[in-house]
Amino acid sequence: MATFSLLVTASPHSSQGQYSALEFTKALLQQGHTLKRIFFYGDGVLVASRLNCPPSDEINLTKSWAKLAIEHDFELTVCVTAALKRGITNAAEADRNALTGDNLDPAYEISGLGQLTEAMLESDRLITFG
Amino acid sequence: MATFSLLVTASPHSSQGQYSALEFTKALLQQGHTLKRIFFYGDGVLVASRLNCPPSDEINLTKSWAKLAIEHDFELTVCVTAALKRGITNAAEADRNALTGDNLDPAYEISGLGQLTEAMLESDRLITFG
Amino acid sequence: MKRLSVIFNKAPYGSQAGRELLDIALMAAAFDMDISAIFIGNGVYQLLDKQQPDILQLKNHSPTFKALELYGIETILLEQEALAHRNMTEPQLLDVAELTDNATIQRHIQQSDFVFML
Amino acid sequence: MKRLSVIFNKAPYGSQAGRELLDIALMAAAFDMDISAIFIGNGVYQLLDKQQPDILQLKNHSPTFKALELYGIETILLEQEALAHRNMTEPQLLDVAELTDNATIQRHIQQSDFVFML
Amino acid sequence: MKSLYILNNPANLEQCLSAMAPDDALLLIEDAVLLCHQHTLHNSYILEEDLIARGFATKQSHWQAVDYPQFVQLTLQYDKTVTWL
Amino acid sequence: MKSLYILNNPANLEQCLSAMAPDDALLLIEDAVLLCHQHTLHNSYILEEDLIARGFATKQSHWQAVDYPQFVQLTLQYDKTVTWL
Repeated sequence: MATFSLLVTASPHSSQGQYSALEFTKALLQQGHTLKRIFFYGDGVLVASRLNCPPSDEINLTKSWAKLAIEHDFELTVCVTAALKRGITNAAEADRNALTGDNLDPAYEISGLGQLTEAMLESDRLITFG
Repeated sequence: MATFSLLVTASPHSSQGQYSALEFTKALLQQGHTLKRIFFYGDGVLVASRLNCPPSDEINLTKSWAKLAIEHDFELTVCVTAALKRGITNAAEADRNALTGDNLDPAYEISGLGQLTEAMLESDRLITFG
Repeated sequence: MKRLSVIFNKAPYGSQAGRELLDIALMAAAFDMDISAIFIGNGVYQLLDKQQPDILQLKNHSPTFKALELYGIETILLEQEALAHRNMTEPQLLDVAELTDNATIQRHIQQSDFVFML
Repeated sequence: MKRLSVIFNKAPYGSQAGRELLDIALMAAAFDMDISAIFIGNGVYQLLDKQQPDILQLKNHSPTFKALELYGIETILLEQEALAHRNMTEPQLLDVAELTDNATIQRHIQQSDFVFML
Repeated sequence: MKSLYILNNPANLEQCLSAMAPDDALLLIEDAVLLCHQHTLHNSYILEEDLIARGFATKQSHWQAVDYPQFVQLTLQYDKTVTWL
Repeated sequence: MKSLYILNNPANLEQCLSAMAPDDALLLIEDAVLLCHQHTLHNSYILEEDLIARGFATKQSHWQAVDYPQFVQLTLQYDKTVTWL
């Protein structure tokens, strides 16, 4: 059994990469492998907004990741630099940057790019979905 | 003197189209032309979040559009369907869709795709920035 | 009556472009306009018959192409060079578009008052 | 020591890819890794000498490429075929990269433990 | 009707050209200015700001350089614009 | 080391192939499955779900169809993956 981490840079709104990453994650967990962390970077951070409201007959990627992460105990980590410039923030970062409001879904955490390097070094495979 | 409207579908975070549209707008206003409406569609709607927080040494497109629209009295209209799926919402839409919070900058308004067709029919030129 | 062309040149599901462009065409059809839908390049994949995006938990917007006529969008052009170049044949496609050559499409765009791509 | 290659293949300013990939390289350099930066295709435009993105109110990240050695990133490869194909010559570029052929780059990627593109 | 085509992605040049009629014009903006060394059509323009931002000099381009005010004027000189995406 | 290349955009095929070493494998996913009619390398796979979603039958493809569980196994059979963007 192996340990995986994923780097997801695909926009949840205008590409298919988030969905591919989600299905890949389900398949690896089903095979008994371990998932350490999903690291969201670039436009991938947009998935972490709890305000995302896709049509009711389509997948809600924000909630799908959250549900899977809670069930299987892995981390959903959003790069802080990529997130702030794209309007994704939690209450603490909003406060620090004088923003009025926040939108981070509670299943996600904001952290630094070091978490990507760490995931790379502590996993057997790091797979990118862009 | 002519009347312009713009359709802006470019992501503010991962393309240059929003900036090009902004500079084009400044130039047409300087020449004495009229601007009726900027219609944001596709990933272009992402510019309407007041939580966008670009690095301090770079342009804040959300605020740049807002400032220009207030000075020159034109509309910043965001397509409701494109906006909701991308996590852009005002308080009314948040309420209607049971979302916790809102992030629309007050200089922008959410409306339907009909506003694009209307802009097209009531302007001498409709220019797309994607 | 103003003439509008919407040009589909991207494949479905890798991006939202096709679907969002279709919405523009449908909305414009509610106004009094002469609308054409033109499929070129990878846009011809929008018209493949047996799409099943429900397995990706995405909505299948391709049946709406069959309903364009009901919305008053009667000119639907497909670039035959694009089809041939992709090893595709007409029977694989929804039976909605008229096969035509690049020169005809060029003239059609030229005569439009507005052109949208996404 | 793990070997990491970051591959730049996109031009600057039309997207954030180059800048965000550079940030990955700099962060990884803080860990104990053997890092290479590789420029192929349109990525060679990242190294043009006289960039002035400040006129687009964007930050110029290209000076950071000159500082890569300070971060311990000493292997910087540029695909010479990409340069020739774009009518560009070495004097137009920042003097940081070693010109090399596609076969060398292929071997370099092959020997890496991790490869990042954006 | 004569159209001004606006191109922002160099990868789309060929398809854009195949849609253009003989009297149409082409303006390169954003990343499409990287095509500045290519041979030109008769009515071909390039946005100077985007060229300079990327490190090219105006004289290196085979296309006629325009600034934003001229870009606005071009959109009025042609009957319509087509942004080729 | 042998690599599994993952390609999601058909426009990037040529550059991806030029980076690959002889023992490497290529997996097509997302819009890259539109390349299913092209001639194949020796180690070439295609994600079945993405092919079917777009309206192609598995038998129309010249590439070896895999599902997500097989995709996971492929990433472990090779020493690393390279997602070519």
